[in-house]
Amino acid sequence: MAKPDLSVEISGIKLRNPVMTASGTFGYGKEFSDYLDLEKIGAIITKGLSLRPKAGNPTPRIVETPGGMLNAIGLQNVGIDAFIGEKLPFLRTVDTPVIVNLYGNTLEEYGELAEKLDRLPEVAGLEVNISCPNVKQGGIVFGTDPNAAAEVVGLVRRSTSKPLIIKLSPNVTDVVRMADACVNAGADALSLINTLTGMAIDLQKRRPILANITGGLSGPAIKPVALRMVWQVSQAMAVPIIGIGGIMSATDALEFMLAGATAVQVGTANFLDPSAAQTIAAGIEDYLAKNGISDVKELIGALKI
Amino acid sequence: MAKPDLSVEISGIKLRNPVMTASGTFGYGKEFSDYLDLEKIGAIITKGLSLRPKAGNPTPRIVETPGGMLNAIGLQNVGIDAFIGEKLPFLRTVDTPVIVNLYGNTLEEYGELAEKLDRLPEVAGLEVNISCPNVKQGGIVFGTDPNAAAEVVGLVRRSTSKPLIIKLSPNVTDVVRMADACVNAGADALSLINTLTGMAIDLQKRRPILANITGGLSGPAIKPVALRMVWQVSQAMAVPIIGIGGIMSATDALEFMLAGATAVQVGTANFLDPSAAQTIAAGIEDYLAKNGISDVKELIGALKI
Amino acid sequence: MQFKSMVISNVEVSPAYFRMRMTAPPAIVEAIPGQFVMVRVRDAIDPLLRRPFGIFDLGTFPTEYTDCGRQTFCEILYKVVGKGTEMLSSLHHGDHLDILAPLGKGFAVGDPADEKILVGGGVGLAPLYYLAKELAKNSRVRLFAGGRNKEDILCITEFERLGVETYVSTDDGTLGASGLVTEVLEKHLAEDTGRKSLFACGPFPMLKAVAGIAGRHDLECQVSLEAYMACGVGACLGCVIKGKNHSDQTPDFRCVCKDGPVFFYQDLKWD
Amino acid sequence: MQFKSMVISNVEVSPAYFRMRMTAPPAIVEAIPGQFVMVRVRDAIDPLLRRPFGIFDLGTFPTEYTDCGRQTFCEILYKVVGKGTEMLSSLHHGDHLDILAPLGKGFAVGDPADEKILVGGGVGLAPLYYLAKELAKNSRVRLFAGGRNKEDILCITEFERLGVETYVSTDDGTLGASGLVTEVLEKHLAEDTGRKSLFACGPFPMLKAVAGIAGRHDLECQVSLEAYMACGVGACLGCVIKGKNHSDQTPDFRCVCKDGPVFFYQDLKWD
Ligand SMILES: Cc1cc2nc3c(=O)[nH]c(=O)nc-3n(C[C@H](O)[C@H](O)[C@H](O)COP(=O)(O)OP(=O)(O)OC[C@H]3O[C@@H](n4cnc5c(N)ncnc54)[C@H](O)[C@@H]3O)c2cc1C
Ligand SMILES: Cc1cc2nc3c(=O)[nH]c(=O)nc-3n(C[C@H](O)[C@H](O)[C@H](O)COP(=O)(O)OP(=O)(O)OC[C@H]3O[C@@H](n4cnc5c(N)ncnc54)[C@H](O)[C@@H]3O)c2cc1C
Ligand SMILES: Cc1cc2nc3c(=O)[nH]c(=O)nc-3n(C[C@H](O)[C@H](O)[C@H](O)COP(=O)(O)O)c2cc1C
Ligand SMILES: Cc1cc2nc3c(=O)[nH]c(=O)nc-3n(C[C@H](O)[C@H](O)[C@H](O)COP(=O)(O)O)c2cc1C
Ligand code: FES
Ligand code: FES
Repeated sequence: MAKPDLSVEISGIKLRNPVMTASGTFGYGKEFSDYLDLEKIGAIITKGLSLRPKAGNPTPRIVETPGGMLNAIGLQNVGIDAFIGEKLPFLRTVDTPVIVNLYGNTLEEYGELAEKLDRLPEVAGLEVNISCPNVKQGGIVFGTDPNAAAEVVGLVRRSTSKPLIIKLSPNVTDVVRMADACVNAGADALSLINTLTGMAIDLQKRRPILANITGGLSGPAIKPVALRMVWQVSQAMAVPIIGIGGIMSATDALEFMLAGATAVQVGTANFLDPSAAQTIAAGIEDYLAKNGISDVKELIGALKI
Repeated sequence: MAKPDLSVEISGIKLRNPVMTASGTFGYGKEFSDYLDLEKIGAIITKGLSLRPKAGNPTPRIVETPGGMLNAIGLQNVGIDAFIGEKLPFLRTVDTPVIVNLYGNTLEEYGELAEKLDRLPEVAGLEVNISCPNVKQGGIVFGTDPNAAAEVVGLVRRSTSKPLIIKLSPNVTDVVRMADACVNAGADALSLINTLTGMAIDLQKRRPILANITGGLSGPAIKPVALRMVWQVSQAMAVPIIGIGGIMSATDALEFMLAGATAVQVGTANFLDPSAAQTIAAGIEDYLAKNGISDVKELIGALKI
Repeated sequence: MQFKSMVISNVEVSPAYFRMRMTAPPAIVEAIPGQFVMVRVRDAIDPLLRRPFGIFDLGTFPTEYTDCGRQTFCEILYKVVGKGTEMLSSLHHGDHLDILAPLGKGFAVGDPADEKILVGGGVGLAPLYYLAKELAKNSRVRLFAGGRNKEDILCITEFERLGVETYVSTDDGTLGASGLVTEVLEKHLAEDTGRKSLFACGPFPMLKAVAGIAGRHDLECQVSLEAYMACGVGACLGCVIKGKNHSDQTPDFRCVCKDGPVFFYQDLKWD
Repeated sequence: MQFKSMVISNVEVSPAYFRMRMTAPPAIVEAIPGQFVMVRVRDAIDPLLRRPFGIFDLGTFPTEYTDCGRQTFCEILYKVVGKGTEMLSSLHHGDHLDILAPLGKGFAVGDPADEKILVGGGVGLAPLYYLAKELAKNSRVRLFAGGRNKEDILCITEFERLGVETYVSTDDGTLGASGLVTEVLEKHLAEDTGRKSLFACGPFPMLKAVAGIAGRHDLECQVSLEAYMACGVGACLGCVIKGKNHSDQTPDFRCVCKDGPVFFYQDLKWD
């Protein structure tokens, strides 16, 4: 049999395979370049970027929980100027699409940042984080209120002609309503899910373990919630979906595709295994070959009910 | 040092210790009587009861997920009459408070059931499930809309003078709003959390594993979310809270108490270890003794921020 | 009962099939054939739930050879199919387990005068060995053992040592007769029309076929079922199966863990 | 690099302290003292994250005694404090691990003419052994080892075999001088005012005290820090610590995993 076709497309971004790296878990790609071949994965999604450099939260910022971890990095990042000066030059040398994850503390910042990124030819698309639970000034509101979300999406849409992906929060009653609001406001694709808000406590010290008190839960623990949300949204509307949440293996990735995802992102798994994204992409190829499936796109939304 | 005081009180229900068994994971108590001493735990909460016997969902109804499990039992239960005839006689012989978990398919059923239970002297209190994600006819709506929740709670409140506990769903944007609505409508105490809605997929069969497609996620995986919600509600209002979600050990239980819970429920842990509830209660006693704490109530909400 | 157990031995008896012997309290000898154990593979959350296995054998070490008094043990025979069994297969002598046993309802022995026909598909053979040991004391016992290929045919010598007459078949003909075990059984029943009762354990389609055979030949027949289980004690209602009176209006669900795993075939709904 | 490793030995050297030797690829010998490894304890999700450990020693088996060519190995010295280290301690010869190594920035050796003062608190001693081995080749080395009690004093003989002069102290006086290791160090520095540089690893309060001493005596001083880590490669920003220029307005966070774990004390903010 011929080699199976692993390529997929997200609103014009052509990916050699459906496996991307999730924002905040893969730095700016370079950090992992000793451990995998960056040209064997579908796309690199960079750490959440803001207009100005951001210090993030005090430490501890991470803690392991059963089957998962909490993080409250607080979106520490170098800011757009240092990103262009220090991070893009390396990424330019890698023949893999770079999608920039971004967020703003205010509505205006989202717009301004999108405008700046629109001018960078190296940036294949934007992934807008309206769902980070750690930043009180905005994230949480935009991500849980359909009207506020629509407002951000609309503004960013007017600020860029690049493919526009909106990353949704799972901390909502009705993810389909949020998805709907974003698509109506101009989103080309949706990433789901971001982290679930959680908390961990140190009994002996009688204190929250994270300096930020609460943090975002990621890892295998959240996979069932993520799969459910991907499936709900894919049932409700025809928009390309990027599935995220606890993906550790090719099997996990393919389950998300059956549920309706066109591509997936690997997050926490990068910490367990820095070559995870490549291993998962190779595992998908293996699975297709073994099962006589010539094109991975056949699996998208192929769940039988 | 004298033996530490483990007793707590939930709206008039006196518990010898804060460890109860969660509804649906402990049958009607008898199933576990070979494995632990039912008179060494705080209270028994029985399987979700409805007015009429209920068949529940087709199988498979359960599946293991990373650090947790999904269930879609669909509230199979014997109905109030068989409960009184077949289950209560055994429970009457056990010197431990029995709290009945109940749900209705309609608003009226909630009221009718509460009225019937109100007449049973063996029943120490009612725990109303407005949060079960498996039954389409009602559960999900009551549990995620503050107005609908207030309506149920108000009706049940008028139908019983027994202590009234409302069990909240975590599948909401703002759990504090739900809590507030329930307390204003007459709830004496709140149980949180019920299960998170999730899904699991069989890649090879290309089908959801659960016959019901989605199910409720429980177990250690959800503990961080549960702790966060207990803490949020306890910060926002002064109502007794029963903490539930992934409690496996005395340490877990005490963390929930620090976050603001007056008592806890042990669910999935009963499957890993049928003596879990007793072991956890004993572990709490040990912890208090070792740390020179004379009364467990000192720990309720004692988290330092 | 719940007890801590130590692995005594854990041997691969056929590719991917392991036979594990572990210590158990003396009361284990009261277990009835067909009852099962729930094993907590690790004191960690991965895997989370216990795994159920039929009791393959029970016994007591002769005191002459040990200094520890009369140590009782039980055995399981399992196939590596996923995470839990994979981890089990890597355990060594001296490793620890946490066990619930004996669980569920076992096989009813029935009239000793009846000939006993045991039908095992693949690892479904596991609970039939302990059963055969009991039955062979008073009755004539035959075993029909089937599998997809020769690797799935387990411990036949052990059955033969009990005096059991064995009939082996494989789907691919790599061992014994070629074809389904139920075809071989049906052929045998056509020739031998004496009084007999059936005891079957294996995949659901096989059990369904056996139930059909029992119906056509009007034989007493007990089947041992599998189901996903969480609690193992009848509390979670995760493992239910439709009882004979089941309809959407008159639900009749039975717990495989508590009302079973062994059922008389007439008590179930086979659709 | 990332590699599969096999446990060679895993020995309890003091109550709750284990020394584990494991196979590593030949390139491991390029590791610089102070660099660390991230160990995936189990191929399962419990524990989920890798655990970081300093490199205690490196080496190569002499070919005369093995048939496998020149097998390189590395060693860690660890204390059982929680789930991950508990599981590590139960591993045996032949068990498998997945390792990232060498990670981070190690100690700068500095001027060989300087006397080298190593300060270790408890298991903070671990990375100092490999450091002492390198330093002792060209410099005079002294070790100040402190702990809460005698169980926390590890592998002193090993250091002495390298020709290192050792000074032991315990908080409770059960071994060596009574008191904090930094008190003993301070006393020594008051008497001996030759050129020297400090290398410290241990709990944060100890490192802070050492940094204070270095400042007062104007000595070059490197400290090796600990932090909760997820990625170990500078990507997750979970392990950050405040750099010297840090303020809320001008954030200056350094990654312990990538910019450290070894820092010159002046590069950090010690509030
Ligand atoms: C009463 C009873 C007795 C059993 N006796 C034996 C026995 O003697 N020997 C033996 O090898 N097996 C027996 N089984 C099946 C055994 O429990 C499963 O094979 C085992 O739990 C799989 O665990 P795992 O973690 O390796 O597989 P998982 O990773 O959990 O799953 C792998 C695959 O195994 C199947 N499976 C998982 N759990 C079950 C289950 N509870 N029942 C049926 N299929 C399942 C599923 O198809 C799944 O896709 C018995 C099951 C029951 C209910
Ligand atoms: C660069 C570096 C080098 C290290 N070198 C060594 C070494 O050589 N020998 C050694 O014994 N230990 C070393 N540690 C500490 C070691 O990583 C932790 O003790 C270990 O990860 C604990 O894992 P656990 O699962 O047993 O504990 P857990 O169950 O995760 O936690 C138990 C307790 O240990 C502490 N702890 C957990 N993780 C860390 C961590 N990453 N850093 C600091 N404290 C932690 C916490 O206080 C926690 O309460 C090092 C840490 C770092 C960052
Ligand atoms: C340490 C860490 C940092 C993260 N930072 C970001 C971020 O900057 N922007 C963002 O949109 N998501 C961020 N996330 C969320 C991930 O991109 C991903 O949505 C989430 O972790 C779920 O996937 P996983 O279970 O595979 O990790 C972060 C997650 C982790 C663990
Ligand atoms: C098999 C199963 C059945 C359940 N049935 C009920 C129920 O009938 N009513 C209810 O309110 N909650 C039910 N629950 C939810 C539990 O009571 C509990 O809220 C949840 O499992 C979280 O706790 P845990 O993580 O300790 O299991 C059920 C949970 C499980 C696993
Ligand atoms: S496994 Fe829980 S009822 Fe059978
Ligand atoms: S551990 Fe991830 S940045 Fe240091």
